[in-house]
Amino acid sequence: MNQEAKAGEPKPPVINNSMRFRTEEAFPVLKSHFGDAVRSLSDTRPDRHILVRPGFLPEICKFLRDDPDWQCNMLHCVTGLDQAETLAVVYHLFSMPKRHFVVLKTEVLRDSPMVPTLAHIWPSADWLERETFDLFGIVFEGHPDLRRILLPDEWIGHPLRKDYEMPTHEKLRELGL
Amino acid sequence: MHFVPYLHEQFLSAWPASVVVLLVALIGAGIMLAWVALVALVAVWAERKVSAHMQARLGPIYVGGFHGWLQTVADGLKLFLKEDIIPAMADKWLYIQAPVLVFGGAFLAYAAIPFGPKLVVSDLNIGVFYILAMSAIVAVGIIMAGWASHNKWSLYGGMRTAAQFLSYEIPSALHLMPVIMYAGTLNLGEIVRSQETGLFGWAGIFGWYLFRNPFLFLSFICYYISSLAETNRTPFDLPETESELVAGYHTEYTGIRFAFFFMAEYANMFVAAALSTLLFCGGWNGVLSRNIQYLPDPVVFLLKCSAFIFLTMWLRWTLPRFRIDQLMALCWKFLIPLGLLNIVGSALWMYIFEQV
Amino acid sequence: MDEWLSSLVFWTLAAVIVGSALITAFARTLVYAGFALLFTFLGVMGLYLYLAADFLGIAQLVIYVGGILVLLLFGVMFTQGGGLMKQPGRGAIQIPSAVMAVGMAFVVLLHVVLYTPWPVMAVERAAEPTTRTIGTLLLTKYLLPFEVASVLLLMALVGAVVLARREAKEQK
Amino acid sequence: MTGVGEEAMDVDLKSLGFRVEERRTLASGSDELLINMGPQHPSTHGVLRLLLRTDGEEIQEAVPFMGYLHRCAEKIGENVPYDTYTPYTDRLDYLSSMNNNWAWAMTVEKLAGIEVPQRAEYIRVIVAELNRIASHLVMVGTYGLDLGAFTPFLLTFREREEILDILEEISGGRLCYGYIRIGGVTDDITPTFATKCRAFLRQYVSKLDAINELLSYNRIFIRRTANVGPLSAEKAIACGCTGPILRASGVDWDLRRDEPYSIYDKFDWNVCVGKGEKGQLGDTWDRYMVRVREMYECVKICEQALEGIPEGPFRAKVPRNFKPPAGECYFRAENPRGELAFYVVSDGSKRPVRVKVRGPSFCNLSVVQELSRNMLVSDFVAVVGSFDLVMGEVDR
Repeated sequence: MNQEAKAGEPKPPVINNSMRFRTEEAFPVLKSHFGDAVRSLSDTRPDRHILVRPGFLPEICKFLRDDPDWQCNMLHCVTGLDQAETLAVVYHLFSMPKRHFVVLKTEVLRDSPMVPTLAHIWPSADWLERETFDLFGIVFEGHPDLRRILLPDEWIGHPLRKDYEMPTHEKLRELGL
Repeated sequence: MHFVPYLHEQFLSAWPASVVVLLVALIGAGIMLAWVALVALVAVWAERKVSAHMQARLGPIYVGGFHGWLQTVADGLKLFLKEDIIPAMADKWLYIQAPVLVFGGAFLAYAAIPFGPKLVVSDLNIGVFYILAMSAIVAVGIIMAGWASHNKWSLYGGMRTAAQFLSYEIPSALHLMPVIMYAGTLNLGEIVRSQETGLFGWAGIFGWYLFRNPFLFLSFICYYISSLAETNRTPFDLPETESELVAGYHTEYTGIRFAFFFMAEYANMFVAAALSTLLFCGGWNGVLSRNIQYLPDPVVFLLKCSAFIFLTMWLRWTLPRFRIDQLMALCWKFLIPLGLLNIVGSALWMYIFEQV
Repeated sequence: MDEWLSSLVFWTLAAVIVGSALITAFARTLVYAGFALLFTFLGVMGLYLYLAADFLGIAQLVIYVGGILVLLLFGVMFTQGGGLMKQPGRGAIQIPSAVMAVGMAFVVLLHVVLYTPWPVMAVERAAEPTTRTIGTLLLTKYLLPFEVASVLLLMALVGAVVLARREAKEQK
Repeated sequence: MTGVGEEAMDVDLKSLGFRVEERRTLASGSDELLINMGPQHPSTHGVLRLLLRTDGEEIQEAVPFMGYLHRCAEKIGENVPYDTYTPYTDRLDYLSSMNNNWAWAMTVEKLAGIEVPQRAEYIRVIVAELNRIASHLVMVGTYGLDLGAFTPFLLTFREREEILDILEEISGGRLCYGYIRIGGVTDDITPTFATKCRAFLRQYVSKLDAINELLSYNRIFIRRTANVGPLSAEKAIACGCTGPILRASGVDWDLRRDEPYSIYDKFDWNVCVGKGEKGQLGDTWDRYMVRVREMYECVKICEQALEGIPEGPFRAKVPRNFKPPAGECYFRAENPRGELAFYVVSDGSKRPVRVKVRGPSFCNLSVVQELSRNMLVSDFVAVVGSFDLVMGEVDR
């Protein structure tokens, strides 16, 4: 990319968008490989994401990591998202050799938010998933060490859910926090 | 020691001799205590100024007017007035005893240091050995402090002290051996006197053991390194590494007890500097022959000590610190073999060149 | 020097030695025992100095306090954190055997004290250095014992190194 | 009285996060020691708490505990308008506020498609690189402090003060600036800014050389850091390490060159990569030295940017009641400690639905547990120091 930039062609008007997202290109590939497990490609902008079924997430991720066309060797970010009726987990997969991002999203029910872990695929998932568990209450199945990471172990509730209510001081004192 | 009978006969003949002895001993101890405190105060202030100027800043500047010379006194007063905390889980008796032992060991060493030809509290025949022995008490005190605090970091500090002290006692004694061989005595005053003239009768700086032969020069450097380690100064300040062990063995100490540790550190620094001066750098002998020495002997001695203390501070504010295994490797693989070599080398040199 | 002053020195030292030795023997924790030993050694050093054996006194301090005691405390802290010592039960068999052992030792010591011709010599000058005498004796009259002792120590040292090496190898 | 090490026997190590469960029988027959390093330990640089399991001086394993500085940065993000969130980003990695502001501004600009005037871009580059120098200076100084060298600490802080003076002149703040706003910067640079910057940069390189001489190439320092805690490139990538940590492991990767946001493609500078000169690749010396070398490069970038500041507006027109279109956006920027990324979801209203801060220190810290195995306490201090953690960013 550096060479391209140096070649001297004027930059497109919207600057600050040098990150290469190849989510659109990834979608048909994943669809053909995993069929129904890959649900849809969102039309959000500026970034799009692929909605996948939670059960197939590890397989899809393993494919994206190991396939020579994708080589997503870094899990850049894992985050939760409260979408009112469902909770979602968003994964930003990055490939250092190919220099592209693929964004995956998976949705789970509020009541039983269970997503398989990716900690065995990328070690960086370990802490990022712990954080998502801590703040959203999404349980990552098979995670080696799913404990709260930012909040105290005795904390009740998951604060980044939209329906979370801040406990009053009296309540906190009761809990000894 | 001749002073006491003299005093007794001339002035206090009415009193029994034992009372006079006790009286003199008490007064001497009092003077020494004041001296130790003074050394610590001045050294702490100097350390702060030296470090400040090395770090492109000014250091204490307000208290007392000229360059904040009263700063240490103010800090000392603050420490006296601070709350004295004994941790609940600490071993109270040992906790209280430790600073006393550490300071006591450092203080006792002063008894044998001659500040001039006659200016010594107790002119011991085995002065060198005595001073080395007193540092053992300091080490036990530090271990005691580390244990009694009931803090794991302090315990680490104590254990490091034990390992470090045990190791570095050997090279520091070994590297003093060539000097003792030359002087033929353990009396510090005698050792200084034997440095008045050197090879071919050259006086002044050539009489100093430092320049007598290459082995002694090497010995001096090694001794200086091990004295740094014995007084827990950077780069060997492992028992109190603030970045690893919080503050090592004195983590839990506050107020006056902490002040004792602090004073002991600077007192020890002076003792180490004094030993370097007395044994290797001619003590109170100036750089020229004694016949043309204009400064009083104690002043020459203290000037040399100050130079060594400055060197110690300079090193502290320049070097990072060693790791414990590197410290041990330096001692056992480098300093101790060199010490043995220096003893043999010096003996051969004496035999061949000086026909002793 | 007055008679009473020297007796005062002697009895003070004796009290320190015996007192701290008792603490060493009866302390409930190993660390206390170790630290009490320090005062025993200091007292013994005082006795040596009092007998004008200055070199011996200081050597006592350097070796026993600087070396052995520090090592001892080091070991105590490394193992079990110097916690409570396991006190053996005072069974019926132990008391008579203890009394027997102590009694025998006492008899032997008493015999030695009473029947040894102690060479008593008044010290003329207190400032007489003993180092030269000791050094000369070590290199002449007692050369063989001195060398035997050093060879023994060397063997102990090598043995310790070998043992420590083996342990380190086994760990890996 | 109980021994200091006794309680180690009674706790469930697994529940504390230790990976190695089997308790080793020690050679001396004694127990392992559980020690808390932090949250008030001098060398954890803030409120990181590390629980160490040690055999004498040797650490078996160290488990980090965070959250002592958790200030709900993400929750606050959901409750304040976009432009109001800028001051909160200051407090993430409080040693590099400019870079945080910038990353946030660029994220929102990407989301809303705002074009930033060229003058603002130049100013942003200059202040961000100055802030990067200031941040690295803190690391270099405190790292010396970790290893017992006190003097470099004050020398670097002296230089940092100069930078803070310059930044104060244009932004009014000395730690938290809030200077880079959505669409540009708060205020234009002052007339004396450029000359002050040049004067500083001119003398700065020689000061840096002096620090190198005093610390970086000191033999004790090298012996303390070389071959200590090497991190392989594969592990660094897999664990999500970024920034100097990644580069020190030999990965030639810098967003400013490889994904040149803003105007970084206009400058001529080099990416500093660890080469394992003094020991293994990716050891603590490399991690330290990458930062020192980056400071030289920052000076180059700053000097070029100062030459090229164009005239023009310093801020794009952003409506007072700013509402970006609905959508989601992920953007990352190369901060002094690694890649700071923001993930923003917008529903078209004044406030974001979700703000996720992907702090570089958080991911970098996750390697520490792996690295801590069978390491001396002193070495561990060196390793933790070399990661240059800012807890504000880890705990958010």
